[in-house]
Amino acid sequence: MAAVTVLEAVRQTLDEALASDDRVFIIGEDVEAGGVFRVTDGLKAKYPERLIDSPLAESSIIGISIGAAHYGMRPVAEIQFADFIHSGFDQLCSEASRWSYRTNGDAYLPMVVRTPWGGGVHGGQHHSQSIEAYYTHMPGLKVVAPAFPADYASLLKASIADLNPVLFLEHKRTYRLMRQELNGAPAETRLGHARVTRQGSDLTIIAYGLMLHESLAAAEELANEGIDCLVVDLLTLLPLDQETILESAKATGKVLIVHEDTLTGGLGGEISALIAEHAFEYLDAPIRRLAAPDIPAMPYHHAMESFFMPDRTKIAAAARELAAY
Amino acid sequence: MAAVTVLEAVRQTLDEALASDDRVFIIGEDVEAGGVFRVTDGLKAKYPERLIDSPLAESSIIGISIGAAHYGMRPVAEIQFADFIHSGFDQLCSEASRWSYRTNGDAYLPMVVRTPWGGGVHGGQHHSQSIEAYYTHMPGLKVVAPAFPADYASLLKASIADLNPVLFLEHKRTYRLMRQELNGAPAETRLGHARVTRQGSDLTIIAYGLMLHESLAAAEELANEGIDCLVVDLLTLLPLDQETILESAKATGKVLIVHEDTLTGGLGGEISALIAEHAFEYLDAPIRRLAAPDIPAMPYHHAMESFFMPDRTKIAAAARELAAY
Amino acid sequence: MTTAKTRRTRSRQTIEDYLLSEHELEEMYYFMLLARRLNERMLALNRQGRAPFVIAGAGQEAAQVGAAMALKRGTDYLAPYYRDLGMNLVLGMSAREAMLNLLGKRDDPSSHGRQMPSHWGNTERRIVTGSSVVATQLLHAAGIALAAKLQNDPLVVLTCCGEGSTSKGDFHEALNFAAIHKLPVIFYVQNNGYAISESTVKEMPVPNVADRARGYAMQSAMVDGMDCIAVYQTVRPAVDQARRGGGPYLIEAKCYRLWGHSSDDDDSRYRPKAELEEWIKKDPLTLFRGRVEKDGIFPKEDLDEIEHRVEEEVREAVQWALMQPDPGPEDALGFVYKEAE
Amino acid sequence: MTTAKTRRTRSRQTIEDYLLSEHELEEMYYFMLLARRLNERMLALNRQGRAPFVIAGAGQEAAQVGAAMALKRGTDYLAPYYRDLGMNLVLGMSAREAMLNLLGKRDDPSSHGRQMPSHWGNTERRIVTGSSVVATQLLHAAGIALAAKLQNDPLVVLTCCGEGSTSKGDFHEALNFAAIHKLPVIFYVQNNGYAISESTVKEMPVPNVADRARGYAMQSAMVDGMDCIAVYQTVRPAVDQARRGGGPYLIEAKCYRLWGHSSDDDDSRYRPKAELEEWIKKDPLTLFRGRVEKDGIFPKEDLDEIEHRVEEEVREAVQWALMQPDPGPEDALGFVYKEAE
Ligand SMILES: Cc1ncc(C[n+]2csc(CCOP(=O)(O)OP(=O)(O)O)c2C)c(N)n1
Ligand SMILES: Cc1ncc(C[n+]2csc(CCOP(=O)(O)OP(=O)(O)O)c2C)c(N)n1
Ligand SMILES: [Mg+2]
Ligand SMILES: [Mg+2]
Repeated sequence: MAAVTVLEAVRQTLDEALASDDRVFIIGEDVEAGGVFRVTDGLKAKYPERLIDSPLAESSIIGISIGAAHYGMRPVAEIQFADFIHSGFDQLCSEASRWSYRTNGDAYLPMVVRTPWGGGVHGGQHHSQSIEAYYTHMPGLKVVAPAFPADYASLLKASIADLNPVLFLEHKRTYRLMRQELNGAPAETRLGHARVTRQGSDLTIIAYGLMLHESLAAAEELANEGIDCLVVDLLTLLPLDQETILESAKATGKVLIVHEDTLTGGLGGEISALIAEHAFEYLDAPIRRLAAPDIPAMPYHHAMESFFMPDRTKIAAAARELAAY
Repeated sequence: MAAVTVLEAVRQTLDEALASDDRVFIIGEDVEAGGVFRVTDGLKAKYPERLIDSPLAESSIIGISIGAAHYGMRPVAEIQFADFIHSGFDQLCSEASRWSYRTNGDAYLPMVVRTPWGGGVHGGQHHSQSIEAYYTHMPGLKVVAPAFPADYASLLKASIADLNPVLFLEHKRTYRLMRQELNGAPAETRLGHARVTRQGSDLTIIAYGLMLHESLAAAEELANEGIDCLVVDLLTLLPLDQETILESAKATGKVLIVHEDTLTGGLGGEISALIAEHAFEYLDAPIRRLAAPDIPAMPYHHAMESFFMPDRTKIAAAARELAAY
Repeated sequence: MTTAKTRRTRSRQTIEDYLLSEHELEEMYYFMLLARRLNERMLALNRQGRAPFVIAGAGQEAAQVGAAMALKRGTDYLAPYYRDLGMNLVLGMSAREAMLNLLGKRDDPSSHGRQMPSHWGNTERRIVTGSSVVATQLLHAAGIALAAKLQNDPLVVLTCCGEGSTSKGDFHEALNFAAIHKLPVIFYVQNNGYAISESTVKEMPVPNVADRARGYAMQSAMVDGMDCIAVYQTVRPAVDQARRGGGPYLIEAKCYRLWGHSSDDDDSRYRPKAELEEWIKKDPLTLFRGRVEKDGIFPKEDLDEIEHRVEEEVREAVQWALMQPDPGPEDALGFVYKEAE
Repeated sequence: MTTAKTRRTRSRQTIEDYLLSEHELEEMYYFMLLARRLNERMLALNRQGRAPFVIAGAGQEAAQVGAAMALKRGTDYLAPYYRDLGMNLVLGMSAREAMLNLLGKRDDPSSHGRQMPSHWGNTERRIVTGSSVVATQLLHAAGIALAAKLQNDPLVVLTCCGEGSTSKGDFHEALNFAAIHKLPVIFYVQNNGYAISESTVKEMPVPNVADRARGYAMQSAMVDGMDCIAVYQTVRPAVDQARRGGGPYLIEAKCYRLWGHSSDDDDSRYRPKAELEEWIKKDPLTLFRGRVEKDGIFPKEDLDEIEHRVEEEVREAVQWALMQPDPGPEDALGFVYKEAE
């Protein structure tokens, strides 16, 4: 089996899911033609009934998927860009995330909403957003954001198998970033579990998505300077793997949380708070957060875009400071 | 001038705004008849053109207000319950919060969205919600959540005068909770400023809305036990008054953050993270958060409702533990 | 209908110009009456301080019972809205369960006290759980219909809302999708003239909700929602046609809310008394009783007997329900996520 | 139209069966041509790697210029969508500014490089800032119209979107509100046959966008969007009527997207070549030139002269814009909140 990109891993996983379970179908804008990122390329020809182009209406894409999942199907909805999920917020928050809870488990929704997120692609304000902070505040929903091809494949499979609504976040910049052998490569098969991607003793970096790759690159650079970083790949953002987060924080006593989303109200706050409350005695330094500045969304021009996005250089700088504390 | 309830303070402030500026108008569901909480009672008769019943469509209430504010009006929109603002999320997130930023200040939106929030009224899952965590992650928006009648009046006035979109949160349970003389009572007139409502040396409690009242009650109780609590009323939730938060944390070295919203991803995480990063050296204990459990929303039955909501007893218990740390 | 056996059983033969049998007509009256009496007791309990909140269907019983009876019970899905007590009864909810739901009791099958009353749901009966957010269910209904179409499962989905809710974006997105894909959904709008205090002129630019169907080239119908028999005769053919692949339908039942919006509402603030009185004359129960009595389908005594049976059933249900266990505080936890068995 | 003075000025007298003067006809051609040539250069710059993203209006120039010319410049508002370069030019945007916007330059008046190209906004010209999220602007337009009505300000708001965007809930909520309140808004839908890869049959159950007006009892019209004169003659009366208090209008301009959806799109994946070729024959520029030439409004030389003038203007604008300063990193900050002066 050849090494695949994230894009290919997602496509293969969708193909396998469609092949093995006729309750699985894909619905979204332009999915029949392959979608704007070509993720669903070729699937319409193989599964003509089960690739469904929706009208341009996100609330309906999610609401229709809710109904179909309630019936017993396994819808995999695609929101063309994470930035356009906002008009489906109500269907996700008021309906999907509460379905099982409000019926005491009598009804439930085995559905997945896939969407490309993140910046660094000249996408400007509405093709670059990080949306995880809004959805990790929705008990009943699960939120997944992998970084490596093998994890994309195994966690998408797990998401489709899960009986609960899962928001599956695909970072655009990871689509073609690297290749991995799907068998052989470490792959997390359970939702709710983070991974220590790199062992280290001086400080802990917690990240996900594209920032996980940037963090690993920074860790390499710092290793040459004798700073030894432990790097955690969160993988699932809701529910959070508190155990791995706390153990990794305790292991080094210094924590740097990195995300591409803006700082205030971002997921980093929750992670920091968990550590400040449950690993306080182990801390040797303030808990640092490296995130985008508090502006509405990523600007278009590349100069401002790179100013907005954290990267290996900014991560290394923050880590150095923290190590020196 | 007689002492007024929060409800009366809000109504008076709206009345004064309508009287003093003909660009001010009120739009929302049932506002002409006074609204479901009777906040706008009597205003239709005084300002027939400027109280506008909207169709039952929240995205339009916000989108229409955006257009009117762009033109130069001063819309004060009412969302009947905070729980129903979700279908307006897109208009607030993608449009209102970015208007000034994306035009470099060429265009801007002097508009207010008022909405009753919070539980403890047998409102169940959809008439009890805390929504602040979603909206405090929207740079460009301002979010206000007072507790006392005088602050409701002064901050609503400031919100209407502000050139930016303001989400003005009115906790249902505070509507008739108490009376206050509007002149004389301490009133914060600036957005973005918190207040130390009670001085104390043993530990700091940070809260807002109904929980601020519960925290003050707990502080009284604890005072009798010789535990001296400093209580901060955040008042504005975005932008946060970091200085007051950090100074109050440093002053006691022990912090308890209280909110009615669910724990994970709640605003408490952000506040804790600020302290863990910028007041670390001053901390004598883990930063505690007291919040609702991570379930989708407040259950209806009173037994489960009171289990869900933090209150003076739970706050006092958490504070005792923290003081003893 | 426990005591039914003790009485002479009604013929199941369809009666000319009713398109319903004696048996069905009795059911019709029984369910309408049961819904009304339950609502009356619920409001009484609220006034006694024993039920924090009541939202009722008084005045809409004909619109609800007539439409629900057009469905195949156990096969077709219902995505109801908060006034649809009558529909839930037709689809199998008992008076006892209705009271458990009102009181938010531990064993309330809809939500075990987690949601406000009248937020029904029951997978076995194919009643779709709903929130308080209006119009979202229209999309869920379309989604179920899409699934059924994909699986060649010959079922129909009936979903309900009030006329005010047709202003929501989700109404548009649901009708648009259902029409494009020719799905077996009946969008059933109970137009009771008001959205809380707002009369229809503030809600819609068109005189009838049914007019909204034109923007989707969707079939539509209007019916006197106070006349249960007319409702059945209108909805039934639409359901049958949808089952045969004829596509969606928008049906508007013109009715009236005889009570306030909810137990918290004072409708005298916004509703002319005269208007109310006009509609009270068209009360669906009086209307139905009058017709079947006049046509001599049932002798008066039989109708009285049904009344007594219902009174008894309601009385018993209330007594029983009040004694049932409440949820404990910790029952607030659990089922946030569904675990695989 | 800098060099215009150097040439014999066109009569401003309205020509029979054009309802436009020579002067206006020249403007019309000029703006259509300027939009097309600018888009062509933009795409060229994209292919040269000097502009990351282009989304163009090629094929929709007639629909845009004809409609914008029906507005009172400086008085009426435009809430455009991302293809509306032609409209922006009519309302005063210069070729230079168009290029600053494409390149995200510091001095781009629309967003100073903060938004992707073609997200226009300019309060002085009454062009309303928009996001990438489709259909949200329809509500902003209705809101401006409501404000104008409250202030007795006799202006009209024209707002645009594509036919695919009419599936959004906001489309419904905007038309519903505008119709209820009889607001001076023109909902102008440029139906170019596709929403990216999706043809109209996947987007709507009705053959025409204009049919959607029926659900709101709203006046509507359809027009050949490739014929700029016909567009003007359709939109102008609707604008005048709205200004006089006649209420909103839904106008559908039938046109075609001659290029891919954007510089990132390969339309050969989903569009039959033959279809494209059919439409290329109806290119609005050829159509217009053919008519005015045939009718002898302008001699060929004059039209050629306009072409040269436009070529020159575009060439100069590109050269100039490329030299303009880029935003600095820190320019990402600021104006998150508007401060009172
Ligand atoms: C999205 C949303 N907004 C507001 C409300 C509050 N609310 C509850 S019922 C109602 C009126 C509904 O009117 P209609 O659809 O005509 O149904 P009716 O109650 O008249 O049967 C409103 C505004 C809600 N439940 N959901
Ligand atoms: C809410 C939303 N969803 C998805 C997109 C991505 N998108 C951009 S343009 C487009 C198609 C729009 O089609 P149409 O409305 O017909 O306008 P056209 O591009 O054809 O002129 C889509 C799906 C978006 N911009 N906004
Ligand atoms: Mg109604
Ligand atoms: Mg189109």
